[in-house]
Amino acid sequence: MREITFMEATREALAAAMQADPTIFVVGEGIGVRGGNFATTLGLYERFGPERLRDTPISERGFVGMCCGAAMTGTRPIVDFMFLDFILDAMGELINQISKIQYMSSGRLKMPILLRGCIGIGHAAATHHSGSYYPIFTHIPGFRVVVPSNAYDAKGLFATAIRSDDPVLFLEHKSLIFNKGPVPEEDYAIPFGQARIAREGTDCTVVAIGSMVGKTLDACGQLAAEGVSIEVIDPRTVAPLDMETILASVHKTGRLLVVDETFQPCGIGAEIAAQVVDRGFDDLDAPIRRLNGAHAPTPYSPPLESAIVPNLQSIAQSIRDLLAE
Amino acid sequence: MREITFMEATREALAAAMQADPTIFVVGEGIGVRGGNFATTLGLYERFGPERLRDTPISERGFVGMCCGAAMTGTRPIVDFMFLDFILDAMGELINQISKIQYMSSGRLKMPILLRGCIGIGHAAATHHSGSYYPIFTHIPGFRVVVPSNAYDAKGLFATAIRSDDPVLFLEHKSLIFNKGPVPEEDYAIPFGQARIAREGTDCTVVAIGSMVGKTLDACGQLAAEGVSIEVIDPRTVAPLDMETILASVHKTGRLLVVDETFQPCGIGAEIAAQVVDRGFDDLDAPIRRLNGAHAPTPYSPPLESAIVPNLQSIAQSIRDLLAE
Amino acid sequence: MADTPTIPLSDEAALSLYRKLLIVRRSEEQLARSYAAGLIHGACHTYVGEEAIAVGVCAHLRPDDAVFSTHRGHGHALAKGVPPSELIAELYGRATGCSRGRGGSMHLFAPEVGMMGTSGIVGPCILQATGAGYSFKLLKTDRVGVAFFGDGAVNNGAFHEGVNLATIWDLPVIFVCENNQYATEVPFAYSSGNPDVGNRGPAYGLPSVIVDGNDVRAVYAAAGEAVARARSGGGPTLIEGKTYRTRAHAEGMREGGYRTQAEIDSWKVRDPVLLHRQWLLDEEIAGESQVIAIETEVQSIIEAAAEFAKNSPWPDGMTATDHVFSEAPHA
Amino acid sequence: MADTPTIPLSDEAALSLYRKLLIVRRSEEQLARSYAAGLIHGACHTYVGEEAIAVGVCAHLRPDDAVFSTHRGHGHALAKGVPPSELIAELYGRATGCSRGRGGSMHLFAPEVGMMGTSGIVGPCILQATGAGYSFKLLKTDRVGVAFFGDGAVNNGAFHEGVNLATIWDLPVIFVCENNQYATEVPFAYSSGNPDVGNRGPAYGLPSVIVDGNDVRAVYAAAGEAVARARSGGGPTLIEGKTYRTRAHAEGMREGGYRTQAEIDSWKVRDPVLLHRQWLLDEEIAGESQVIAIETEVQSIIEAAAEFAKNSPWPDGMTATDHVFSEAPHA
Ligand SMILES: Cc1ncc(C[n+]2csc(CCOP(=O)(O)OP(=O)(O)O)c2C)c(N)n1
Ligand SMILES: Cc1ncc(C[n+]2csc(CCOP(=O)(O)OP(=O)(O)O)c2C)c(N)n1
Ligand SMILES: [Mg+2]
Ligand SMILES: [Mg+2]
Repeated sequence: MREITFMEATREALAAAMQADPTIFVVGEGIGVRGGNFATTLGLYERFGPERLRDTPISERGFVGMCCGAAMTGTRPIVDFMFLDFILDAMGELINQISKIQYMSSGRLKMPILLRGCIGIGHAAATHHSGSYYPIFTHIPGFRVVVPSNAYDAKGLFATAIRSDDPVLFLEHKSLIFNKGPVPEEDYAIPFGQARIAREGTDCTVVAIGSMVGKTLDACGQLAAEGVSIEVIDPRTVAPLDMETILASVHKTGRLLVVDETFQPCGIGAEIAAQVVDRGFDDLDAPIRRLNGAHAPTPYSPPLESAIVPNLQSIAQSIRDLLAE
Repeated sequence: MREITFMEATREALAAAMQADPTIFVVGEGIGVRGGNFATTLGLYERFGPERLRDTPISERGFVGMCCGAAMTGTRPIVDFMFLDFILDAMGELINQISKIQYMSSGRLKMPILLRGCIGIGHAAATHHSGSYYPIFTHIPGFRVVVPSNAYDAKGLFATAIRSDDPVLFLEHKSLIFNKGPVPEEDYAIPFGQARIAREGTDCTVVAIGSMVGKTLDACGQLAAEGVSIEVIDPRTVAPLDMETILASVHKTGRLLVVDETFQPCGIGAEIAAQVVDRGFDDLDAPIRRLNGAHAPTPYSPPLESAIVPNLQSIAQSIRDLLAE
Repeated sequence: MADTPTIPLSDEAALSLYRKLLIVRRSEEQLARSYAAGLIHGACHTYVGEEAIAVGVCAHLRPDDAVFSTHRGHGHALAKGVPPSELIAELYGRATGCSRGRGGSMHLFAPEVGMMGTSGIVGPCILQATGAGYSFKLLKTDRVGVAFFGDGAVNNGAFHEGVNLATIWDLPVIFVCENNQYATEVPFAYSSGNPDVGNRGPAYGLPSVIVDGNDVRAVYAAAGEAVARARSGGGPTLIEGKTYRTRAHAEGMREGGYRTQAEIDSWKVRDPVLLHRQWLLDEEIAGESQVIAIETEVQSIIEAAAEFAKNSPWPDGMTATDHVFSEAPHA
Repeated sequence: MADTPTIPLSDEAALSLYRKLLIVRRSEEQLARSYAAGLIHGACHTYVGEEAIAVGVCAHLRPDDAVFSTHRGHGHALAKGVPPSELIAELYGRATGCSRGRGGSMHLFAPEVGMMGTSGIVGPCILQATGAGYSFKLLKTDRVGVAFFGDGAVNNGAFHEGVNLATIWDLPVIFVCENNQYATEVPFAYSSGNPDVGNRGPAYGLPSVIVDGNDVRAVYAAAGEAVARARSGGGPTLIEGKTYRTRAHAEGMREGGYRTQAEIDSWKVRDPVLLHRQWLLDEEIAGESQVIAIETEVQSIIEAAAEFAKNSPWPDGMTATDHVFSEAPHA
């Protein structure tokens, strides 16, 4: 199969959807002529014109709120934040409006809005261009939250996202978006809430999110040489979260580690751990462990930056420690 | 000891602090002449004047960002949000600026800002006046988060909050603020990160947050008649979280339930459960359970509203269920 | 205040405005009584004194135009076509309310008549109306979006961002500021360095106008121009109606000394319902008996609505978490 | 453009402006070379072409005045007194950088000289400068707060809310908009319905002025008035400097076709450094040799600074989580 990048894969899904549905439009800074800071919309302005690829002023709250109103009145907006960090200025619109409109209108209004942005730590982007924040949107009711780990999933999940009548956050890690992988040319959709077993194993379950999937698989390769068999689960969406697949794996392995770049307190790992110690208590042979990025803003300088993110070594060590329990 | 309300207790602490330190000022809508929607500043305008009790336009982002700049330049701002829901329009200033300034300046700047607001479900306030959102501020590094359950604690924790050089969220549940309790007249401070054991017991540990403490104590009273002995822990601050006290209790009881009004996914209960299944695994005799408000916006009508919040019955039932495990 | 633009107003339309003014006024009075009687569970922000604005603007709107409003939204909902029965039932918390009991005073939804929602948060309606304008333009319709908001919203970033977006993209949106001079108790004269709103057009590049918000014909004329411009692709308009709320910010709230009785009384003299009634009589558009007939009709509608609300069922607690999502996750 | 206010400029001050302009220009050129050489790890937004604004404004500031800036903040930091060595070291990610390596191009902190921070998020500096003004007024000092921001920030709610708050409370704040006509590649003429910023004073009720941002004397004069007004309790001022950045938005970024070479060239002719140099010579404030002496001095400062940065130690990874809080929780 041909190989294309994660970003090319989402762009293919976006172009196909925009071709099929004239009510879809995209707003963001530099997503028109320029084709997006991360090439999210490259070439689409020429095909679909300025009303459907709309460059915006630096008015994040404004255009998010505007897209809320648009989604209530018959169109399907996509907000391209460039860096997801900029979403914070629109939190009121997201949490008090977008997530609540369907509920408050008793289902008489839909909220087909897709919010996308680049997330994650890397490239010395420093603290205002390294945020992820998906645990927050998992906490708040009313959002679908997608964190793909590879190009194939990115295309299929994007296709589902753009057809959803619910608000979706589609989050693209800066260390993944230019990674290539095999991606079919035809259209396909991956449902939300279905985890992928990225590697089968018997000694321990590791749930890894987004950019951590690849690092965890690398660590498992290393550990295989030590005779250790790890099962790696990529939830693909953190809301909804496919707990059935995780619970089934823990039932088999008896051990669980969650690896996530984002902050530990009240994070995705906390939620998974809490559900497993509730519903899978009898399966557990050891404490549940979490490995997260440091609970601190993201520093700029490479030696500081690399000190705060889980890496192959720390993942491997966490697995070894857990197996020793 | 004389009894005063939760709100009177915080007002006493506020007045004393403002008297002692002329760099403290308060901003908010109607906190001047009117004395605050919830009487948070009643009588203080007359004592301290308009520069220190500053009525604001409806510019939440603006005055939060302004207070960030003020805190960097030698004064100690207090933001009175009335309803905490309105904080969402200021999330960018909070998460990208206020929480990060000390870190980014390598400790050369302090951030003595106190953010307070009324939280919680009740009184048919509906979805824009019922939010709590403290799990979000627990997730993000850089905040202290205080959720008092009674008048005595409110005064002592407020005193600590107002002296802190870190950003503090001081959150006051609408069903608690007019409750009376014994409060000493003199000044005292309760340190952050020290839980209170609200009731001693041996069969099960229940951690309850804010407004749930009283309901849980009521449920325990009922269960005592059934011969059940429950230990109830009130963390008082959710960031920092006093895990030592919780772990010690679980060591004794072997069972844990966390009762919290806020959303379950990636919430406070998730964090507590994750830490206990890690650090207290061998102490656990049963699954850890969480009882939360429903994962939905807050409806207005009383039969809908009461259906989404834990109450005496559901708390008692959750405890019974856990004891049956 | 600026010149009143001239838009023809037929006798029939003039009477219809009066009927609508009364519908709003009598509904509000009913709600105030209901609040005092304990039938309303949460807040209740009445629109008494400001009715001419909603009525004058909505007279130009079709059911497929989209209205977005704020915490003081009863009047907008009624003027846009929500039956008084559904409004009152909503504040009573009943399953027959326009929001099925989920909303109360501050969250009124009736998309079937283009009432797209009111918000307990000040500001978002300005942005959402802009978004409706975006949809309507992209879909190549002549529908318009309308935002009603108070003077308090004008100092909020949502105003600045929304007005600018609608202007640069020429969207069919009418921004209607109801300047009742106070945000709860904080005077607009204190909270804004510029005492007017309708003079801010040049700062953004859109037409703006100040009208007497207690004169339904003045509002009707200004809104007529703005709606016509928007429908024909001429872009957004900012309208400021100078007005006053003669009741408390919310029912049950103390006045708190921030405004004088003399000030309140001076505005009561300019009651928009009475002003229009007097004009109808003075201009001999209608006689006393015709006017009384309307009043009687409206009175009975409101009485029936209150009765309906009181006899309506409560929502079922089992439905409390329905409709968070439109789809099951695996769909 | 509006009249240039007349504020006396001594020969000494005129030369000092030139030296400062050069410090900024040569630092930026050094950083651009360093970026190309791979010594800078993240983004690098240079200020080339806009130096007259930072230099003209900061000439009036004392170390205890507070400056807040944005992603394009090198020039503001230097003009406020951050040594070039600490700026360059910061972009190199070294422990000796003004933010100890935590910040890079977009997060410059040097509170010891009143450089209170730059931000990678557009907007907050406007609010924070307002807050500094609040502190300085409450503390009864004559210090001032200054916000530097681009045209891109003007369409943001932070501008609207910050300018209004400073105005209604008469705070000692100078809002300096550097209108270089583009927000990355989006033209201000597209993103705002009003092409000017310095004409918006009346919408808010504060004095505002448009100046030639490439003319350091014009900026100096306007800022001098504004700072004097602020220090003496006269409240805030909004200054728009019309200018242009002649390099890419950030180093390494493609131009992307949003502006023509002819446009860029036309602004290079109005280079603020060369313009001031020529004026010094024309007016015989300095001779060629005096000017060259300054240039040589600055050149050696920057070379030494780059050398210092290159030889500086990296921060220790073990310190990566220090300073999240000022106190241990139990303190
Ligand atoms: C963002 C936000 N902040 C604060 C409030 C609390 N609040 C409710 S109504 C109100 C005053 C609104 O004034 P205005 O916009 O003039 O409308 P009016 O009540 O006068 O009709 C305030 C401050 C709110 N609802 N939303
Ligand atoms: C809130 C926010 N949105 C988007 C960005 C991404 N961004 C960085 S610089 C920039 C353009 C800024 O333009 P302007 O304010 O005119 O400053 P200039 O770069 O022209 O100096 C944008 C959109 C950001 N930093 N912050
Ligand atoms: Mg008002
Ligand atoms: Mg610019």
